[in-house]
Amino acid sequence: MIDFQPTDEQQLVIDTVRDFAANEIRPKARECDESKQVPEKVITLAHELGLVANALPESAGGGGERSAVTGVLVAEELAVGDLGIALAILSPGLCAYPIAEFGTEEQKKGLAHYAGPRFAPGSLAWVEPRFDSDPFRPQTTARRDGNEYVLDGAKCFVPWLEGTDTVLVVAAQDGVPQAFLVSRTAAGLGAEPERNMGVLALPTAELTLSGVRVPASARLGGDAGADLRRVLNQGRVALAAMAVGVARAAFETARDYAKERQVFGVPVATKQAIAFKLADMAIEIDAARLLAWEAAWKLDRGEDTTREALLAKRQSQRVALEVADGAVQVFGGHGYIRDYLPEMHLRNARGFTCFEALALV
Amino acid sequence: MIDFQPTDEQQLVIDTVRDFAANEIRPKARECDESKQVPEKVITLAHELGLVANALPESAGGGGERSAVTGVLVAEELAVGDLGIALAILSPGLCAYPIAEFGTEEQKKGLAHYAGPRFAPGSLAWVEPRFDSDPFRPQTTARRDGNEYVLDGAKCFVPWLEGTDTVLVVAAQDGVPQAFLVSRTAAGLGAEPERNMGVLALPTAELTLSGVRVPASARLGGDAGADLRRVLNQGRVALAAMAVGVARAAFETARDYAKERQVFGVPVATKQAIAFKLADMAIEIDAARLLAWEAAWKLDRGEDTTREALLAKRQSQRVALEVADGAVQVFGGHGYIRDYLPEMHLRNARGFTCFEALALV
Amino acid sequence: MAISFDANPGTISGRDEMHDIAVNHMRPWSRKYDVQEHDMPWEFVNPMWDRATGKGGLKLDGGPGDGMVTVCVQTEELCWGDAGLYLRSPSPLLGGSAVAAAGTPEQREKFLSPFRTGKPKWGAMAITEPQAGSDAANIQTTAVLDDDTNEWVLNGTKIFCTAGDAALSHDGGFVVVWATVDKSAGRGGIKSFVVTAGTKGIKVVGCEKKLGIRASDTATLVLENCRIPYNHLLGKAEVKKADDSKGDKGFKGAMATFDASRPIVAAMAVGVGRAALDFVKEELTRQGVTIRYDSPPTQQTAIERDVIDMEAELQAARLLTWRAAKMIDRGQRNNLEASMAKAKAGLAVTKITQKAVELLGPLGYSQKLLVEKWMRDAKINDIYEGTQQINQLIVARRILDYSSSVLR
Amino acid sequence: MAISFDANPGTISGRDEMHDIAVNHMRPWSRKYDVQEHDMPWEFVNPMWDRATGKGGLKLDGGPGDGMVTVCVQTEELCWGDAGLYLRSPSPLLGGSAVAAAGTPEQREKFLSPFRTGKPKWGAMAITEPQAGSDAANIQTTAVLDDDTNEWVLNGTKIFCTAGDAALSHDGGFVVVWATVDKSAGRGGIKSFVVTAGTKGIKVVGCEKKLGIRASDTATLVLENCRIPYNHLLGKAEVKKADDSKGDKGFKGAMATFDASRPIVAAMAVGVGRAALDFVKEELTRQGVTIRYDSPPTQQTAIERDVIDMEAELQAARLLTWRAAKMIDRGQRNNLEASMAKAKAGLAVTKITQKAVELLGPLGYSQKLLVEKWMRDAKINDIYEGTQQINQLIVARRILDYSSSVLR
Repeated sequence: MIDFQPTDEQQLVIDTVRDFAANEIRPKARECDESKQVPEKVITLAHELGLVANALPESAGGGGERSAVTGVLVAEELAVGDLGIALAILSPGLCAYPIAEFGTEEQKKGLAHYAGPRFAPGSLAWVEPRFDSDPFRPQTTARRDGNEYVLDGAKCFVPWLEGTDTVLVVAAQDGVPQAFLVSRTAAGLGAEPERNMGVLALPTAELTLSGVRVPASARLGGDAGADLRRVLNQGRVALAAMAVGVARAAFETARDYAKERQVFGVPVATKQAIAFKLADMAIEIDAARLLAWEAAWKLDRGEDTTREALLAKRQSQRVALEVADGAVQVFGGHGYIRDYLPEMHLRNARGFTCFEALALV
Repeated sequence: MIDFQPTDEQQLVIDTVRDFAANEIRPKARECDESKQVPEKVITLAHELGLVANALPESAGGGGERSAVTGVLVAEELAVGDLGIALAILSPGLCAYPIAEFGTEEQKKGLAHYAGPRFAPGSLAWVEPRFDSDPFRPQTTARRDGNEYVLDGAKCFVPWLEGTDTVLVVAAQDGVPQAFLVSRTAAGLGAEPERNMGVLALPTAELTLSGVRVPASARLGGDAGADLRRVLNQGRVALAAMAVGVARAAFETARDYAKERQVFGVPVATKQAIAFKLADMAIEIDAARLLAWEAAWKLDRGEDTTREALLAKRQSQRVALEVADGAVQVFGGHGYIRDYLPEMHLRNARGFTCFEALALV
Repeated sequence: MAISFDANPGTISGRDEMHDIAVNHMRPWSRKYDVQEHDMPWEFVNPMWDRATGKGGLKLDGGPGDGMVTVCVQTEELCWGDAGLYLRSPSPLLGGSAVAAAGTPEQREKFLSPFRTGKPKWGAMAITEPQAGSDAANIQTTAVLDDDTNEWVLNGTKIFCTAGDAALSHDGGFVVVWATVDKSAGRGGIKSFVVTAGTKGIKVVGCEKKLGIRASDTATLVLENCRIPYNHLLGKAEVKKADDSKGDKGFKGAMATFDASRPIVAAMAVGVGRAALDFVKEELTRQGVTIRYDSPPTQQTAIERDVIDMEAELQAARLLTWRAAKMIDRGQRNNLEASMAKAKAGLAVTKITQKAVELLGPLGYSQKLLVEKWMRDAKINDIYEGTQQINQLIVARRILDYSSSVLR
Repeated sequence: MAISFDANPGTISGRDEMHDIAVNHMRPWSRKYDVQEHDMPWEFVNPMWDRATGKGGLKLDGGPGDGMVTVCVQTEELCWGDAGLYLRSPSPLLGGSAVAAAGTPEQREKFLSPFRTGKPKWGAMAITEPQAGSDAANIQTTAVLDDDTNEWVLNGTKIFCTAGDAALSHDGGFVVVWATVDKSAGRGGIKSFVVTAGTKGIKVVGCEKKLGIRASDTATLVLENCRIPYNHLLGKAEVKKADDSKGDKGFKGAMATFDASRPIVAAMAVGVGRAALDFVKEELTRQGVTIRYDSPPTQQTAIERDVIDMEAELQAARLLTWRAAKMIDRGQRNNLEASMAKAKAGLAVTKITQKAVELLGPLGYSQKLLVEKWMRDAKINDIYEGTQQINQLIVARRILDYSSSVLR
C-alpha cells in the first residue's frame, strides 16, 4: 500500500539520530569547518549508535538490517547536523556495504573490522579530477596482468580519514566499471590532501594511481565482479537524502532567524517576501525527500534505480543549493559571515552536483 | 559614446506608435483574437504612419531611413498593442527589407509596391513544420534546373494576409540557405490556413512546396545570393523587441490591475508577494530590451550578430513567457478568462521560441 | 505501516479502468469540446454515467486505508485523458465533497443518492464572488432565515462556479452555496447551503470563456430571494462570534473542505502534466531522439536535461499529492500538506506543459496536436482552489506558526 | 544623442589600464589573501596607490558625459581581477562618494585631497547597526552637539563597515558615520559625519570572518564619546520633522548616495561574474568543448545552453548597470534604475558563478582554481548596499508609485 509513514523502528532511529545531530553534531559544525578537522569524539559516539553496523550481516557481527529506506532516513538526519561530519560517520559503509553485497567470502571476512566496537573509516574512490568526470565511465583503468590487476588513473573527493587502511577504487576494466580493494600503503598510490570550497570537516584526498598492483582477489566480488551501477545509485540516493538534510538545516536556521529578527519593528518572517520564500523552501524540501524515499524503496526491491536515483539526486541538489542560497538572503548581511551557518550550508550544498558515492545506503 | 537615449526623431516615432498602439491596436486585440481576423482598418491606419516605408530606399518611394535600432523601438511599441496585429502591420517588410538590402536591380523594382500608398502585405517562409525546425539548416530545398529553380519542402508560420501576392521562401541550395520570390499562385504551392495557440489575429499558412518552379531571376540577390543569416538575425532582433512588447503589455496590465484590485481590504499591489513579482517583471523587461537594442545597434554596424541576436531572443522570449504567466497569476481567476488580456499574452508569449523571421528590423 | 510506493491492487485496477475511459471516451473528443466551448460532451458523459451507475459501478476505493490515494490516482488518469471533460463528469464533484464532509447522514442520503441512478446529474460548489477573490471570509451573499416558513432566503452573486450550469440544469443536481448568516460575525457567520436544481430564485447568467478547460462550464450564478428548506443548511446554524486570531471553527470547518479537495486538484494537475510529458517522450522516440539517464556530462543534450527535470518535477508533485491524500485516509490533518501539494503541482505542471510546447517546436504551438491545449488546461491548476500565492500563504502560516492576522 | 554601445576611447583606455592592474597585481594574489583573511595586500595596494597618485594618475573619466559609465567599466575590470582586493583599494571608496555628493567644496578639499599624495589611505562608510539591518531609518547611533566646544559627540556601534579598519588605521583616512541628531525626528534626524583616522573615541573592535571577499576588512566600529569638529557634518544640521509619507529630504539625500553607489556595486558583480564565465569558456575551449550559437535544436548540449544563458544574463546585468550609470552622467534621477541594476546584477552573478562551479565539475569545487572563490565573492553583491529584497522593494515602490509607508 502506498504509504509515507516510517515503521516504528525507523521512527525510533529517526528520533535518535535527530537528537544526536542536534546535540552532538551541530554544535561542532562551525568549529570543524573552520579547523578543517573531524571531531573524533563525535565520530566515536556516533559509531556507538551502530548506524552502519546495523546494516551489516549478522555473520560479521552486524545487525543484518540493511535497508536503503532506513539509510536515507539516517542520512538526512545526520546531514541536518553537518554534512562533513555525517559523511565521516557513514564512511565505514563505503567499503563495508559493497563488500557485504558483492564481496567474495574471503572479502567478507573484512566486514567485522567495520562492524566492530572501534570506528573504522572506509573509503571509496569514484570521482575523477577533471571537469567532465563521468561516474558511469571512469577513466581510471584496471588491467589484468597475470594474477594481479594494475590500476592507473586519478581520483578525487576520496574520504581519507585518519585510520583509513583500505580504499575501494573504481576503475574501468575493459570499459566496465569494477571496484578494487587497495591498501593505503600500496606502491604507486599517491594521496594529496584536498582543499575544497566546502565539506571541510571531512578529510578528503586526491589519489594518483601509477601502476598500482593488487592481487586478483582484490577485485570486489572476485570473478563475478560487482554491480557498480547499483553502488553508484546507492550513493546517489544517499547523497540525495543528505542534500535534503543540508537544505533542511538551512531552512530551519533561516526560519528561526526570520521569526526572531526584527526589521522595521516586526519579525522579518511576517514579510511576504520572506514568508513565501520559506514556504517554497519547505515545499521543495518535502518534495525532494519523497523522491529520495521512492528511489530508496526501489533499491530495496533490487530493481535498477538509475533513473530514480538520478531524478532524486538532481532534484535534491538543486533544492539544497536554492534553499541554502535563500537562507543566506534571509539572514542578509549575517548570511555572509561565518558566525552564522547559512554560508556554510551554501558552500556544502554547491558540492552535490559533483559528488558521487561519498556515502551509500 | 555609450548611450541609452533614442534620438529626438526616434522619440517622436516611439511616442506616435505608442499612442497608436494604445488607441487603435489594443482596443481591437481581444476581438481580433476571438474572431481570428486582422482589423483591416487598423492596418490601413498604421500603413499611413509609414513605419515600413520609411525604412525603404528613396528610389522606391521610401524614406531611406532603414535602422535596426529604430526598428526595435517601433516593433516593441506595436507589440505592446497586440502581437498579431503588429506582425500584420510590419509584414510588408518581410519581403521589402530583404529585397532592399540584397535584391537585384530588377527585384528592387518591386519595392515600390510595398512603399506605396496602399498597404501591401509581405510574407516570408522560414520555419518548417517539424519539432526540430532549424532556421540555419532548412530542409526545404532549392535545386537549379536549367534556367529555373525547383523548390521542395514545407513551411509553417507563414504570414498569409489577404492580398499577399509574393512570398519569400527560404530553402537550402547545396546546403546553404537562400531565398526565393514565389508567387502565391505558383503551381505546386499549397497553402493551408493554420490554427495555433496564439497570435490568432495574424492569418498564417502552412505551405507545401512540391516541385515549385521559379525563374533563376527569382533568387534573392540573383547570382550573388543573399546573406540569409543576416536576415534571420534581423528577424530575431525584431522578435526579441516584440517579445519585450508582449511582456510590457502583460506587465502594465497586471500592474494596473494590482493597484485597483482590493483583497482583504487593500490593493493586492501592496502585498509583497505581488509587488516583488511586479518588480522582477519590470527589471527583466528593461534588461531584455537593452539586449535587443544592443543587437540592433550591432546589426546597424553591419557586423555578424548571430550571438547577440540569439542572446536577445532567448532572453526576451523567456521574459515574455514568465511575465505573461505572472500576469495571469496576479489576475487570479480573472487571469484565466478571456474577458481579460493576460491569458492572451500568455498564449502569444509562448510562441516566440518557435517563431523565426515573422518580422524584420 | 512502512514507507512504500506499491499501489494496492484496487488502486491499480481503478486506475486502469479510468485509463480506459480516458483513452476511449475522452481523448477522442478533446479537441471537439475545446472548440465547442461549454457544449455538453455527451460522448463522454453518457458512458461515464453508465459506468458510475452500472453494475459493479466505478471502483472509488483502492482497499483499506487507501481511499483518497485511489481517488487521486484515478483523477490523475482522467485528467491525463482530458481535464476539461473531467470537470464535466456527471458526479457531485466538489459539492459532493462538501455534503460528505459536513452533511448529516440524512443529507448525504438525500443529496448524494440520486447520483447512483437515473439520468446524468452534477453537483457544484459556489464560493467565489465578484469582489471577494481569494478572500473567502469576505463573502457578501446572505442567507436569512424566514422564521415563518422555516426557509433560508439567499441573495447574492457567485462566480467561477465549476459545473454550476450543469448542476442546475439537470434534475437531481445541486450547488453548495456559501453565504453569511451574520456579516457582523465575520468568518463565524459563513455557512454552506444546498440549492437543488429547479429551485426558484437561482439562475445561471453566463459561463466564462476561458483559456483552457473549455469543456467545463464555469458559471456565474445569481441568487434572488432564493428560498431553500431549513435542512439544506450543512452543519450548524449557530454563529460563533470569533475574534480575528482564533475561534472561527465554523469557517475553519468550511475551509477544511479544501484540505480534501486540494490533493484532488493537485492530482488533476499531475494528470495534465503527464499527458504532455508522455506525449513529448513518445514523439521524441518516434523522431529518434533518445533520453539517456546516464549520459556523459559534456554530451547531455539540452532536451535530455529538460525531459529529466520535467520527470522529476512531475513525480515530486505526484508524491506530495499522494502524501496529502494518504493523510486523509489516515484521518490526519493535512492542511499544510494539501496546500504544499496544490502549490507544487499547480506550478510544476504549468511549467511542464509550457516546456512541452517549446520542446515540440512549431508542432507544439499548433492546434493540430493537443499539447498546446494541455498547456492551456494545466494553468487552471495554478489558479483555482486557491492560487499558487494563496497556497504559499497557507504553507507559510503553518511553518511559521503564524495566524492569518499576523501573516497576510 | 543616440542609442549606442560604443565606448569612448577614454573609457576603453581606462578599462585597459585596469585590466593590466587586474592581471598583474590582483590575480597573482587572489588566493593568498583569500587564505590570509584581512591581511593587508601590499602587493596590490602599493602599485595601485602608485598609479593613482603617480604622474598621469588613474584616468577616472571616459570623456565628456561618460564619467560614471567609465567608473563602472573600470570597476568591472578590477573586480574581474579580484573583488576582495578591489575593496581594499587605497581610495576614499563609498566614504568618498558621500563626501563628493553631500560635502561643501571645502570639505571635499579637506577630506579627499590627501588621497592624491603621500602614503596609501582609505575611506569608508558606516551605516549598518547590529539591530537595524536593512532599516537605515532606525539608526541608533547618536550625534550630539556640544555647544561649548562646537563639537559633535558620537556614540554607537557600526557593523559591516567595508574598509573601516584600513580607513581608521592609516593617517589621512576617514569614515563617514551615519548618526541621528534627533531620534524623535525619525529619518529627518539622520545625518552623516566624517570621522578621520586618529580621532579619539572610535575604535575597530573586530573584522568579520566572511564567506568571500576575505581580502576586504569588514569592520565593527564602536564610537564612545567620539568628538569631531562641527564642520565634519556633511550637509545641514537643520532637522526637518517629516511625517512618514513625505518630506524626509535630509534622509532621502543621504539615501541618494546609494543611487550613485549601486551602479558601482552592480559593476563589481558583473566583474566577478565575468571572471567566472571567461574562465569557464576558456577551460571548455581547452578541453575541446565548443559553444555553438547556431546549434541544431536537438543537438544543443546542456552545457551550450548554460553558457549561452550565462552570457545573456551577464550582459543584461551589465547593460542595466551602464544605463543607471549613464543617467548619473546625464544628471537624471536614477533611483529606480540603480536598484534595478543592483538587484539584477547581484542575482544574475550569484547564479552565474554558482553555475560556473557546477560546469567545471570537481575542478570547480576545488580550491586549486579560483572559480569557487568567485562564487563566494559574488554572493556579497546580492547582499550589501541593500539586499536583493531591499532593491526589489525600491523598484516595486517606484513602479507602483507607492510610498514606503504603503509598501513595506
